[in-house]
Amino acid sequence: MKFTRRDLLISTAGAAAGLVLSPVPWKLLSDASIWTQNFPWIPQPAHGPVGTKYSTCTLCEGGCGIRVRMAGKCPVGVVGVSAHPLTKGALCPLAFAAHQLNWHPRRLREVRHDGRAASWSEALAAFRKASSEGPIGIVDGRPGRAASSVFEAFTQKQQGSYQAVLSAESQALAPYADWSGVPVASLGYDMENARTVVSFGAPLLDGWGIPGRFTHLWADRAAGASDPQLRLIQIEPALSRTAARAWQWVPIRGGSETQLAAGLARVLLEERLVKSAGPMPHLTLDDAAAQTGLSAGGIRDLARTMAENRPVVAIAADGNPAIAALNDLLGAVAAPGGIVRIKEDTTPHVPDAASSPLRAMLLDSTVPWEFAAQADAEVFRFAAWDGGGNTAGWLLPAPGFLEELTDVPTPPTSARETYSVAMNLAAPATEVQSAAQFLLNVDATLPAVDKVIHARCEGIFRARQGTVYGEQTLALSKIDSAQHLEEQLRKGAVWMGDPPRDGRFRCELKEWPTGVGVSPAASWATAWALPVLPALATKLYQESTLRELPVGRQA
Amino acid sequence: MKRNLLIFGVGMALALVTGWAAFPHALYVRRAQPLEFRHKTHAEKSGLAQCDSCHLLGTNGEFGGIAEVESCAGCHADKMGTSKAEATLVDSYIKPSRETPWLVYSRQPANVWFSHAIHTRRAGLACKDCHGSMGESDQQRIYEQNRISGYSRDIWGHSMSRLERAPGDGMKMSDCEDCHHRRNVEVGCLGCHK
Amino acid sequence: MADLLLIDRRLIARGVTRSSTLRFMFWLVPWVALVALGVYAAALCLYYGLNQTHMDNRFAFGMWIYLDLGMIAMGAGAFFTGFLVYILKQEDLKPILNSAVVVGLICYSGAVAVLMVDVGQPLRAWFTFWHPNTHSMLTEVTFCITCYLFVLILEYLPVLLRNRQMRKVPSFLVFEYQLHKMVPVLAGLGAFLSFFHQGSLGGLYGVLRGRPFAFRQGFAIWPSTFFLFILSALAVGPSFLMLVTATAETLAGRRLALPSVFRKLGFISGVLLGIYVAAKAIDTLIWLNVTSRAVGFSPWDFYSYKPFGSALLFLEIVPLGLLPAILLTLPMTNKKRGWVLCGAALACSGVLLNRFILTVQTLALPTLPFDDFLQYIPSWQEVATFTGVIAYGVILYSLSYRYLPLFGQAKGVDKNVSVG
Amino acid sequence: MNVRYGFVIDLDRCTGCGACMVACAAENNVPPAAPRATPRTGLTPMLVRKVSNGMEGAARREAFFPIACMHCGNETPCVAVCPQQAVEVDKATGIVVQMPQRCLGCRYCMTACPYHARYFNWWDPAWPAGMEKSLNPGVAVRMRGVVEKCNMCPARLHSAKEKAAAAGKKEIDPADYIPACAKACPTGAITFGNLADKNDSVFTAAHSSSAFRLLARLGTEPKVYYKSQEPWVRALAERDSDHATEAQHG
Repeated sequence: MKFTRRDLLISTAGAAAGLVLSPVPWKLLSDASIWTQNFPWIPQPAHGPVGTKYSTCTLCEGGCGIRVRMAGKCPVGVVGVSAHPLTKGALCPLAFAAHQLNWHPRRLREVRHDGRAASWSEALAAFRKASSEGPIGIVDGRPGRAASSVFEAFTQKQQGSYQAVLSAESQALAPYADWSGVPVASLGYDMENARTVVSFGAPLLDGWGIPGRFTHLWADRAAGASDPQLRLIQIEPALSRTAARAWQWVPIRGGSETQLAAGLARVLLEERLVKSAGPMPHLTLDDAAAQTGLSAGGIRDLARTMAENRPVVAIAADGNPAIAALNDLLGAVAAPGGIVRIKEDTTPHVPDAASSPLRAMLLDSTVPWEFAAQADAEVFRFAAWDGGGNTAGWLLPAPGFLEELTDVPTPPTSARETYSVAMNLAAPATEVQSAAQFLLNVDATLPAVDKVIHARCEGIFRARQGTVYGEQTLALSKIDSAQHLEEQLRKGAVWMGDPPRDGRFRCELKEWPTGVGVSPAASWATAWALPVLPALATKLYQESTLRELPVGRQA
Repeated sequence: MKRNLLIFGVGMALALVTGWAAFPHALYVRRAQPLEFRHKTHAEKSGLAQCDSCHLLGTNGEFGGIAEVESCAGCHADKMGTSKAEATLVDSYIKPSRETPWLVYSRQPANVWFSHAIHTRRAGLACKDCHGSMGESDQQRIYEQNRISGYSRDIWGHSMSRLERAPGDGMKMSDCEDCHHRRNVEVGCLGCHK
Repeated sequence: MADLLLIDRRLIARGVTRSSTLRFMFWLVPWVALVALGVYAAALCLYYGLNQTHMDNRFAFGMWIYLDLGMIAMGAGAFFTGFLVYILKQEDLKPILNSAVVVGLICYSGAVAVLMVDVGQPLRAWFTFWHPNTHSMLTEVTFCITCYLFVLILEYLPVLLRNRQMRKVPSFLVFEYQLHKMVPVLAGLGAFLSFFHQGSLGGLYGVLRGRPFAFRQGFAIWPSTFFLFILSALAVGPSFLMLVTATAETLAGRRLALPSVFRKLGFISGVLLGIYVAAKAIDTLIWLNVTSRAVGFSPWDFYSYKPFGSALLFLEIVPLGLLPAILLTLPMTNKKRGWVLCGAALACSGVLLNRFILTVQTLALPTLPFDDFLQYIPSWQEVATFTGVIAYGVILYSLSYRYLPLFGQAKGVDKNVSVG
Repeated sequence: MNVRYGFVIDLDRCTGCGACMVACAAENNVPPAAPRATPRTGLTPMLVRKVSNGMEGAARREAFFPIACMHCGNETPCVAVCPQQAVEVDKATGIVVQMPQRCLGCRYCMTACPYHARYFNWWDPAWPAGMEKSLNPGVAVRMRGVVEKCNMCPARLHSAKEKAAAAGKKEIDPADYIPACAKACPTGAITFGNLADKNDSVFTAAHSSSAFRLLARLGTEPKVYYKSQEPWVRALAERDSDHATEAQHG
């Protein structure tokens, strides 16, 4: 019996019929679609239980309370803490994706020297050599931390210089410090008691100061009301987010804030709308009107509105002294609803002195990436993220978000003194060192960050005042030991001091200042010192038209 | 004509044998567990008779799944016997504090949300209602993984036709649905998917 | 090469004359190239995902859905002619029936192929059969298109089996004979399925409550577009068949169908088009005055965006609706081949425009008060896939024409040779 | 108890910061933009849109509309059109649920949605190397070629349910289930709650005189309410035709 071509056809037909009755086509169809539901190239989230930790955000000086979801040693989510006394649960948009930052493609993962890979020991040797040869300058982007004490201790011993780069918010307080001798860190805005807030381009509703503090206040007392409890007047050339939501928007010509302040002062003095008799600005009202692009009547109305709805405070976007002088004239200095002193005992304010030429400079990771170091110094730049176009000789990988133990002192603009601690919750993927740790490797006699934090906790405990906001809200007097306080802070609690018993201070102002303010950067990026943004920020500037990518920042 | 029928039948039979016998064998890849673990021994000798002695349920209801190596170290900090598995456990996992890469028979895909708390506490199901007699097993079965979908064979079940199913053998969506229908529990897509 | 020539010659039916193998191959080259490009573009879309297209979240349907709707409307000639011949016993249309089946098959298979590229997860498309949502117009579309495609393949088989080589296999002859007996049943089934398919394609947009430009009230579960689509497809199906036949005649250089066929098809097309235009006009008036106003949309807002002005609505209804209806039905013009073809072309353009307005303008128009009017320009991948499908149609039709008996042997039909 | 979850969004409180958008994406494992993604091909289940009164100069006013799925409760446009039941209205909660693992990516639901609140995964989801470790374990990552949208943060509902079950309770604690956008809103503009509960604050807010819904006249009963005291915002939203022409945003 021969197997013919015809037989082949028939048996194939039989096989086809058999196949349909077998699981093969159906199971394959099913598995193929299951395969599409679990494409192997798609990342899978971690498996297993998730825990929660409390901490303080360290991305900027704002000191917002955060609740972090942790899968093992990895943060998998960040939200605000509604019990936090300053932020009441608010966070800036970037913080919600901050846990992704440690995996940013621009994350620095190795020591680099002149663009080439190097090692920590080489960096250490180079720094030791430099410090034996001449003075070292240390630049700190966030003064007042435990690490700042380490920096100061080092520079004192080494006869180098310690320099702090102030944020725009701190700069705005500098004129008061210069005129009164109260240091910037001891000054704040008492906006909770103000009836009118006049912002000269400061992005009050967009990341200014402590994100969440003013936005909450505004939302509760101003939003949507035609005759609100709190009047927000935004003076700004463009219709910014803050201007759009303000009670009144005053569009002025770019860079004419100084002239407007002078014009307002002139109206206030001429019409005797203020009690004090401060120095009269030289600028006439008509000139002020011409230079700001407003009408004289408009300036006059604005001045009257300010005078009629007191307490009023003017807020500058930068260190513009004319706006500080305006506050002084309005009686907003050392008064409820104005510029207030938040603590008594601090070393007096000393204006920066010019330092001698430096052999080398160490830039802490908190220093803005754009900071220009002294040209001929050897630069040791700590950074967790590479902003590109690096000019520093040494680029040293610093701990990223939640990867280092650090403390968070009172954020600028706060009306109350605060203190909190951020723990190293996440494990860094590669070897990183903070600048303070690096200095300790150079000189083991320096105080360690955890020791400084311990000492500060003891200091706060000894003062016996203020409140601790943690799992529960506790008056400090109810806490039995410094140890206990430190434990609470390490678990994410925040201590807030009481207002000082004597908050008086005076500004000595002989003549109306004429300094010109720097053009303000009125956006969320003002406080954002990091050169990179979290990956999900693309939702805001690429996948929608809500915002623009801030200049100089990397996606 | 008879001959034609015969040839047709032979072709069909060949396809049926291939489809029902050879195909499942080819579809699944067999993998051994990293360690030899005996539920029975642990239940009988160590007094860990309750499933939740090791498979913990957290305070908020989150299920711990297979115990972390840390809890194994409670007893196995040092080798408790001379077996090869014991040596592997202590040397490869407990000492370096590395999690054991168990192959989980009942592992559901990432898009499934299953709450042990709801099923055991609220519905009062016993572990063996879904997992079968896993806890009494003396030896671990070989783990079979679908080459295409990557799922454990336990999800489809060992019977290709899915006609014979036992608790723990067959954990597809339709199995969940069947049980929910029987108990008149309606949860919608959101009830089980994430 | 010699083999190819031999094969080609052997496949051509005895007694008919077809162009030389070489000439035919030259004719095919550009179309094959287009198909190859289309396959490449489709492969890009399947491999990298639909980011290869210029569709987006607002323009979630693009050129392909337009192609789908347009092709299905044009392919309506297949079921309608079958219906006319087998159910209404219009035997004189029988000579063009095979051609109609091929046109239908091309349109439907092309549409299905493009849909498989258009969906994001083709491997899961079978879920529609396993977990169907019976309320969805798209479920109706999917079931009908799949079943009708199957019917079309069955209808095409007898034509295929009448190829010279196929006829040599005796069992094929038996099969063909059996199949042939089924053809009236298939025609009926096809008419039913296609009827619903055309309708549900119209319903696809008519049910979109969220798109006031497309939303229509209707009868039972079907919006008015359901019926308008059926009517318009019935009307242009024969028109498109005439255009295809006329094109084939030009290319082949001979008459393939009797003038009476053209006259009859033209008249049917014209009458139906007239009914369609009237219905469409009434529907538009109801929509403008009732449906759209009820949901807070001033209808003329829809036409305030250029280039989609109200001129388009006029164009669709009068020059591309009423005019061809008149041209096709008036005895004076119906008798003249030129006028009939002109009318057919206008009618087809009108229905294509209607499908364009429904697919593209609907999505371009804003719905939220702060939406923008949007533009969408297809990517080369979309265009290439589109043209690939068209080229596939040309090839399949050319091959079918060359090797299969597409046109019945009617008296007076010229048998001279030329391209084909 | 009958539960109908919904949002009330006070537009007067919205500063357009975008925290809701980022928090939503982080919670739901929405991938960052593909390099070629644009506002029209992005994935923003919560999207804040800027609108203006159309004026220029000092008279110009702007406001922000956070737009997510409106969870339509009547004739839900997307549910009716999906050919394979990948969308359903959850009976217990009223949440309109999109199941990406069932979806075939035909995008018919996207054409059906008048709010453009549905998004297609045009690209494979991708994170920079290592960043997958920061994904939320409670949410499955979607694959390319499927539609996704706001499902009201089901992972949070799951945790709340599980917590309740562990404590032996039948009902969840409302404080345990707040979607990411509402939780993230720094001004409290977005509030979330049970619209069917007369004692819930969103019930009162949704029934206040300043509350309205977008495209309410389509009759789909959306469960996202907006509030504003500003006349121009209301005129724009309610498509007052006199206002609409001058409020055409640029």
